[in-house]
Amino acid sequence: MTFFLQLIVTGVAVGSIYALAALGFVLIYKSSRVINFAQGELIAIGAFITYGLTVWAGLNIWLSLAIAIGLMYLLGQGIERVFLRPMIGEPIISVIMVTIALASVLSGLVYFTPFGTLTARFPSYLPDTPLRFGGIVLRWEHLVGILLTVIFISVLLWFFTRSTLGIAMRAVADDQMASLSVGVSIEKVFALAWAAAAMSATAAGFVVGSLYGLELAGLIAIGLRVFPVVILGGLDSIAGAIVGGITIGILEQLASGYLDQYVPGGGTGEVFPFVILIVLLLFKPYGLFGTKEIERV
Amino acid sequence: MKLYIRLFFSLVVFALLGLGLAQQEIVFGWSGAVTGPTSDAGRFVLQAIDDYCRYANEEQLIPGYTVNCITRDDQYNNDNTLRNFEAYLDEGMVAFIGYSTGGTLQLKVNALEEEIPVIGSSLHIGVIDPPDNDFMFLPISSYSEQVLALLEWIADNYQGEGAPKVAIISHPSAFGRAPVEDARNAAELLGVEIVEVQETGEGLDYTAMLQRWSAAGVQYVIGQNVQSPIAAMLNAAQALGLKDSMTFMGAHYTGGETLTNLAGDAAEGFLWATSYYLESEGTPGMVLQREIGERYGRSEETITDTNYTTGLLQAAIYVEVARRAAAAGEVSSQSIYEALMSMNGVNAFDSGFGVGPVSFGEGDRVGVDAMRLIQVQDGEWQPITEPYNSRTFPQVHPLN
Amino acid sequence: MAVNRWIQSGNYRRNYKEDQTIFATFSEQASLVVLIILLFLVPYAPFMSRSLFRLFDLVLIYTVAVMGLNIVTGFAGQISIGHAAFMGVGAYAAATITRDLAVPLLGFADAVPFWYVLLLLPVSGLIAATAGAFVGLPSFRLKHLYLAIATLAFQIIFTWSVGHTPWLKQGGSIRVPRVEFFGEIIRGSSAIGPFFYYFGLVVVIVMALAFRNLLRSKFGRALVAVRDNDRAADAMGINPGATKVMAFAIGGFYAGVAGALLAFYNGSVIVESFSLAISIDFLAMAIIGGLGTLVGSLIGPVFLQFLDPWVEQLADLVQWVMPSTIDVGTAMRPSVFGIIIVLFLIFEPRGLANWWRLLRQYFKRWPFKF
Amino acid sequence: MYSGVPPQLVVTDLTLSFGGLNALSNVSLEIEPGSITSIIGPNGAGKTSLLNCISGFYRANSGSIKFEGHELVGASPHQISKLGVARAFQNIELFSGLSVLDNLMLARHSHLKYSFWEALLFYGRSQKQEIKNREYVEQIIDFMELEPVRKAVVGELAYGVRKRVEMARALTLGPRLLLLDEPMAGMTLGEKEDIVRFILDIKAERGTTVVLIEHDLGVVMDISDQVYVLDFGQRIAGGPPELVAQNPAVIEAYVGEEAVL
Repeated sequence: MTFFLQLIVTGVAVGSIYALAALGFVLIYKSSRVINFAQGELIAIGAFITYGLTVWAGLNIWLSLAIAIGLMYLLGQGIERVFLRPMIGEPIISVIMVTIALASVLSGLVYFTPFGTLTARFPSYLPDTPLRFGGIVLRWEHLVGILLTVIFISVLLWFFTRSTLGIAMRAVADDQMASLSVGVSIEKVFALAWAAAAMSATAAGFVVGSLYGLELAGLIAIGLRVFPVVILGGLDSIAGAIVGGITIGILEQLASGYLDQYVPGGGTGEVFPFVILIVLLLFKPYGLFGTKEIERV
Repeated sequence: MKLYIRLFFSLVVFALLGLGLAQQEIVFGWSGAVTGPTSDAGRFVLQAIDDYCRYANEEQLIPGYTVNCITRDDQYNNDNTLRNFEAYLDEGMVAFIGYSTGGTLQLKVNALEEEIPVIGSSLHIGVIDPPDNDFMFLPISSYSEQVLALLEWIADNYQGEGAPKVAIISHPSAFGRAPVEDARNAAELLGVEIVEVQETGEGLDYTAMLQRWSAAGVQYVIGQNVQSPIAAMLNAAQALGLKDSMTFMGAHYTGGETLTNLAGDAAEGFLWATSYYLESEGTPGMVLQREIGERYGRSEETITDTNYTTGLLQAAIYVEVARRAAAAGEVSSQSIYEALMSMNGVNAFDSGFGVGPVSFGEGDRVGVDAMRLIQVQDGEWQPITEPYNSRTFPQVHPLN
Repeated sequence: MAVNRWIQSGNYRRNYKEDQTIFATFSEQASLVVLIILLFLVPYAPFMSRSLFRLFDLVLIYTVAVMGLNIVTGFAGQISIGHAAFMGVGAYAAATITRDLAVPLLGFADAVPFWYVLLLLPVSGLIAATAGAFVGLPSFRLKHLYLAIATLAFQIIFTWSVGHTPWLKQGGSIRVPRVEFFGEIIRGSSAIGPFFYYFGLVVVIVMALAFRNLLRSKFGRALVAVRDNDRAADAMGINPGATKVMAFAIGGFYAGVAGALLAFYNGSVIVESFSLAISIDFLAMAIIGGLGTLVGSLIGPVFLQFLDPWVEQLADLVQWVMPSTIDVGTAMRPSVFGIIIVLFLIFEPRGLANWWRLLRQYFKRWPFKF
Repeated sequence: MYSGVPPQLVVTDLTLSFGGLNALSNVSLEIEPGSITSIIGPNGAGKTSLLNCISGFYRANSGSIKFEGHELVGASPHQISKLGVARAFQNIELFSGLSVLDNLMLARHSHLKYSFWEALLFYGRSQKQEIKNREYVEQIIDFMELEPVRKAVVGELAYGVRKRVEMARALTLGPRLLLLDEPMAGMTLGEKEDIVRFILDIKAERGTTVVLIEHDLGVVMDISDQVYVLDFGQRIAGGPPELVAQNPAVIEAYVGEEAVL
């Protein structure tokens, strides 16, 4: 029983990292119907900036994180401006391909810096001994991940329900043409979505870096794991990103906890989410919370 | 008419000159990952190859010849490796240094058909297993032998009741899977129980895995992986308080400075099997390593890295065989191959980088046969054995 | 004949049958024949080296795969991010059939005869087509974005499954025998290079002809109809789901043939040749070449394959002015790759095929400017 | 009904709802072969929804649609189109990247009888079939007077012409029942007259049944054999135009438009 509970707890913790990574992805899709294949690169760059500020500039790690999130806001805006804005109105295949190209450009840029070949970890900033609840262990890094997820969700919720821009974003998500006609700037909204994606990616990268170390390929790989999460939760649902993230996190843990021993070589945790994804696409294509598009003829 | 004759003769002279010059140059090719997966190791190997070749030319290690080492990134992509290999053939390559497991395995048939010797960084035993193995060489002992040595150490040092319980964490690739089968066979011989083999690459969390192992009573964990997942696992083990009940160890690519840097305290007690000396030991080979690294302005990180040693050893072996071939006559892939195959007995080559002499010959395609176990003690890597060979390996995996 | 069809600059077809033909003028047809003859003469060029042969051979093999991707993505409008995995299915089919069936049953010694290879190419293609159709199945219910993710999942599941199947050597190298061509075993890169150049060229031509014929038939029109407007296609009696599944199956077939070709070319099959990165390369080739055109799938692979060595040389130049701690070639490759795709998408979304079209038009109207 | 010929299309108690909102409630109607039937009603009355149900784009919650004895509820659009029901869309749904010719050839999809393998060879039967169907398409092009734009890309054509291509494409399917959703919307008077002429010709020359949704009541009253009136998803009247025009319920629904009637 403890084993099971432990798997659940770890699953929730890991899942909240996925949720963080998926949040930005969903925001971009929700506002502009773009699938972002560069989410992993954003995660990596966010983590590297934080590392650079902490280790090379010698700043406090939390301050570094805050500055990195700020810088990533600018990067997100910049990416939208340079790469995505010229693509508004283009066929969706082109737009998706732009994000694939963007991923390539971003990782190329990382290789122009020493981060390209870096393997490092953040200086330890949390207590070494983990939290214990009975037999169940929760690492401090996991707790940070959960807390960051909660913070990001609360800020987003506040933003969407209270601020004018947030309401504009919701309007654009509902109907681009209509919001255009009432004077909402969709460019501004798209840019904001990208900025938010870059910011939440930074937070995710920070947690991943704290837990497993910083390495370009490993950080980029987290970007791929976003896909099962968003398919489960629904591509355009923020609540779905959270629930999807945590569900996938738990399923992954349960798979490696109970299935690995029956599979030669194990590693079911890595592929299980994608199997779920395929099954979901066959039976519940719009996810748990996604909106089904009704076609008007 | 006279003009034509003169032109003709000058052409002949130029051609001969060109031929003469070409003979003076020995081309070695290296293709490995400077970007993409495993590039953290690959870039050090590349720097070492470049450096050693420069060093060989500056010191005129092969009198009358210059060494030209062509090094190109293949992004861990086999298509690129094969393309580089053929590009080097166009450049007159006489011997090739491979890198990735996949690329080297795929090169076997090409090496055979082109009769070009290949030394790789991959220590996959399949590289030198038949078929098509005639031109394939390993610089140091294979992953299989390293893992078997660790299993032997477990069998020898285990003091509890029943059979010691071992789990293997391997990389999700041919590289990671290389020693698994041999390990299972050896474990049977040694009376060690392999509870589970788990493949983990960019897996996010090791908590479930470690707890499952802990519940199953695993006492030893052997890694056949690269440093960062091992470091993440060690951190998780420390967080879970499993460091007392489990001993962690690993084959060649798990250890080194990178591991201690990444894992910090959690690396304490980690046991590592390798055939290289450590830079900190200050043996003659390591003094040379530092000298070469400093001469070409390499960072401290590079100089102390084992992968830098890997590259130096590979280049040194080829430079040595080329020297011998040159002394005996002309340098060609054929003469290099023959020099490699006679590098044994009194002709064995003591490079100083490995813990034993490099020897090749019929039935011996492993350069430095011996290895040592090295442990992290108070944050430093300390050898805990003398150089030795695995005793079970010849039984489990007879070579030729 | 009222009009000389060699020099006509407009469309003067007189019956529906003529209207179906692929080429507007004889001169176009003739220039294509000349081009093909030139391509067959390339191996005799003095500049051909082993590495150039390898580049050309891979271009030809990838061209077959990219044609398939173009059917799925360019014509049917379904993004496939798992095309390399279909190629892998074909390659593994060829390797395992040869290893487990052909060699023990037919008793080939150290090489397989050429007729066997010819037979195996379509067989591998069909097996990959089955996989393609299976992955395409969700298209009965899904629109393209979700389907793109399904193909990504297939790519990941493929890699994982191969890695966990001892029968497939867990992704390690499976040896494929060399080809015996009329008594001569093709081995060594100086023989393999030209042999697979000709073989690949013939396969590309055959597959391109089939592609072209398919496009002017009702099936080709149905693909485009589904891409442009699947509701209207539905109303025209075209089953959009079935058409998409068909597109995936055809795409899979092309990829499978390419995979089998690659297996015989390399003499071994290894899972790394069919990674996600290769899938993305294929997409880039299709896009830069020009989605939805046959010419595009022929030009795209050439462009991207030759870009690589070109960037390497450029990087060697740039390296002089950069700090030695950074490997410029390393950094430039992904950057240039990405930037070129972006530039094409923004400034020439119709790809190189459009340049080709403009060039053709120019020559057709020559010497008139318009 | 009146002539004793069995009706071609019978809609019985059709109900369609979206999230609790009834787009159609218990609509029943019958259409005779070879007639022109108009469906009129204010905006949002459910006219297009009815057409969508007949052509299979919406699936009715209850009721039945019988076309020549075949049940259409539950069938998909491509199945229905193969039964001989064609449809032109209100908002033009052409394949905008293709030429007019290709758009029309697409409508011959299910009439082209050759296999995939024959298509790859493109010789023999596939070629003959293509030519035969191309001839059919050319007849329609002549009929709809589209010769000058035959090879033009649809996306580049003027609105009125595209509307005509839309109708031509539906006709190319060779249907026995043609559903036209506001074929004259947004057209000039001259263009409208052309379309009216085409509709009458379709009936006269080809004997095709036409179901028409149209707002121009003048046209409706002129050419229809039968008129059905929908309001709030319910059928409020039906019958010959002169009778419908005098129906008090219709007049109420069309307050202010009596003058037109």
